[in-house]
Amino acid sequence: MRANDKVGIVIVSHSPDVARGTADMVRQMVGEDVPLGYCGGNPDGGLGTDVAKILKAIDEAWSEKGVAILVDLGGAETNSEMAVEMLDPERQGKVVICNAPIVEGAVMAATEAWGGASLEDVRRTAEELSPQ
Amino acid sequence: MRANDKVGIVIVSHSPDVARGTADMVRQMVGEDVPLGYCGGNPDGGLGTDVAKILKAIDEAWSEKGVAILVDLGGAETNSEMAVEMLDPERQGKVVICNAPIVEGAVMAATEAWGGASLEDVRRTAEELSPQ
Amino acid sequence: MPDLGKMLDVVAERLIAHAEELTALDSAIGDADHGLNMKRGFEAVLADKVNILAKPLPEALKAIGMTLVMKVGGASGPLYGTLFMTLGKELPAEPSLADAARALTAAVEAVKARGKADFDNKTMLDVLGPVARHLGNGSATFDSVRKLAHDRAEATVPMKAIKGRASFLGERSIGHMDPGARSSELMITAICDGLEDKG
Amino acid sequence: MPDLGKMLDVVAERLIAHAEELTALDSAIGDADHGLNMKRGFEAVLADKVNILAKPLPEALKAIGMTLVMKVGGASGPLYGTLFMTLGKELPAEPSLADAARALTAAVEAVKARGKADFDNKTMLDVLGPVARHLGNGSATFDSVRKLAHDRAEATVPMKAIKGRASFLGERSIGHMDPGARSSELMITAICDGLEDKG
Ligand SMILES: Nc1ncnc2c1ncn2[C@@H]1O[C@H](COP(=O)(O)OP(=O)(O)O)[C@@H](O)[C@H]1O
Ligand SMILES: Nc1ncnc2c1ncn2[C@@H]1O[C@H](COP(=O)(O)OP(=O)(O)O)[C@@H](O)[C@H]1O
Ligand SMILES: [Mg+2]
Ligand SMILES: [Mg+2]
Ligand SMILES: [Mg+2]
Ligand SMILES: [Mg+2]
Repeated sequence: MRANDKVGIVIVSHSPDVARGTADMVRQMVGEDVPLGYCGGNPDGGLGTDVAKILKAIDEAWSEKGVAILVDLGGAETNSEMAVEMLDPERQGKVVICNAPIVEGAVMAATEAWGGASLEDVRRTAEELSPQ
Repeated sequence: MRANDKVGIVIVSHSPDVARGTADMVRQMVGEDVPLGYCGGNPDGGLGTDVAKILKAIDEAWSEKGVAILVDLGGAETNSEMAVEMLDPERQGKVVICNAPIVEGAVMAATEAWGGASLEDVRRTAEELSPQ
Repeated sequence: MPDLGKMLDVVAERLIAHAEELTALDSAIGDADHGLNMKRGFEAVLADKVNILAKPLPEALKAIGMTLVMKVGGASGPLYGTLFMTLGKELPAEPSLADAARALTAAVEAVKARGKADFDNKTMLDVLGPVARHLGNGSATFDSVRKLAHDRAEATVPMKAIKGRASFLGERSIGHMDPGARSSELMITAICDGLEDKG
Repeated sequence: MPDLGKMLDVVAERLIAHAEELTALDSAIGDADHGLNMKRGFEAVLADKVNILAKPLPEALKAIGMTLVMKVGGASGPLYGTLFMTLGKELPAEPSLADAARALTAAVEAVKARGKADFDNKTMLDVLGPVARHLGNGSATFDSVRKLAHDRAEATVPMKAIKGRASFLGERSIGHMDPGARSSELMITAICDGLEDKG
């Protein structure tokens, strides 16, 4: 049940390193309590994104309370939207892509999720983020 | 001279992986034309920042046209400010810390720098960044 | 009916042959991967050709689109993927030219929605949109389509990019051809060449 | 004059002995590294002790501050570093209690500026500031300073964090002691203990 009482966070970067490092920073703030998935790199491993990896990351971070996706640049967003549309219809409504910076947004969103916030609140917190 | 006709970019993350991956994304956009330095991790290599590494990164990215620093969270900013104050006085005035998201800001700032923009314009471009 | 297997070969060959050129265009105003992305995508389509050709045309087009979505790795993946998937949704198994014009128009609208973009944003849409409209007016010839695709790709040179990575360059995106506009031109030209050779 | 070497030992020992507690506090409202950071910083200070003690007090304090700046690795590094460096700048070689009060007040202002923070933001400032003021009023005893430091650290529990990582938690930062307030209390208490033992 643990995985279901907090909103999950997904990190989708063009760079596998950025995705992994951001996940480390998130884990440092919220430990293992928040469901987390991350991915980066195109299907060959170069800079870019990969819909299959995004789907897997969403699965890893799955929570019935919802999943918030953080992306970096355009292609990561478009590929994430594509991935969301490929989910089962009943899952689709529980996934949002945040209009927020990837690193700062992921840390903020995860911190909010850790406190038990709703998907809408997690998203709002990430999106309100003005770089301090 | 190449290193002096474009503003340099420095990336300071809590995570060495985020710093490296962001630098890869910057290099993919602007190649080798923009002076670039990056660092992440505390003096033991864990998540955090290290003033000595920041000073080294500023040195690597040095340009007479100025250097724009992108940071992620609070400690990275405070340690970067500390590093800037340790520079030679005539260098200090040519370094700014951008109030912008680290990954998206670095890519935007570097793209602007690549076009030959001034330090003020590079900073403004990064800071105006509203996640698209 | 045109031979889909041959069309795929011609289009994939063309894009792969021009991969370096596309990457060079993307290097000027983007991240220097558009050729690599298209090559990866269309190599995957070729690798799946037997499977694709076993399907009726609409399903085959959807499979092509899905392969591009899964393999391209850049923004162009979901965009071209959406183009082909929408064509698959809109085309009957044995389409007329009018069917093709209508389906392409719908597919262009789907790409616009997917990319939250509009015409004159300096993207692939600036080739795909005019070609869809031209096919719809009934007087299109292979030559007129090729010429239009070519001209519309050229017409992206003076545009300022509003969408995609090139938009990061602002004014400095002006003076360069959009890589996605060029890959669209290459695809359309390859299809004309393949069909003409056939017919 | 108090023995700086002994003070350093007492402060470093105290912080290192409480590193796990500080990290646990930071785990509740931050990134679970404050104890590790302080330990790293003060181990580096101890490692540099011979060098530090060879200097006059003001220079020694600046060296301590610089070591913290270079070694702590978290936001607390430049903040405590600034505290010690400012003390070094403000204190004469043989300070009186009044000198200490004035210097600490200046150092607290410097930390505020460095962190762009104010009192009641739930930070180390909420211990350091009141202690500086208390030293200035002339009636301070070791016991009153220790008690004040303890009480002000406790007083951060109901505060909502406005600065530092704990501010990410918003309302949920309420109910936890600020780790930096606790490390400030530990330092101040250790100094009182060391001085009292001496005199
Ligand atoms: N939002 C968008 N709408 C329409 N087309 C777009 C959009 N973003 C990018 N493109 C097209 O995609 C091309 C870039 O593709 P590619 O280089 O493969 O992806 P990426 O930009 O992710 O590296 C651009 O030249 C442009 O034609
Ligand atoms: N802007 C600030 N101003 C004053 N004190 C701060 C500020 N940011 C953090 N602190 C103090 O530093 C402490 C955290 O230190 P530490 O955990 O070592 O650094 P980090 O937050 O970078 O991990 C907080 O508990 C708080 O007392
Ligand atoms: Mg590209
Ligand atoms: Mg790309
Ligand atoms: Mg901490
Ligand atoms: Mg930290």
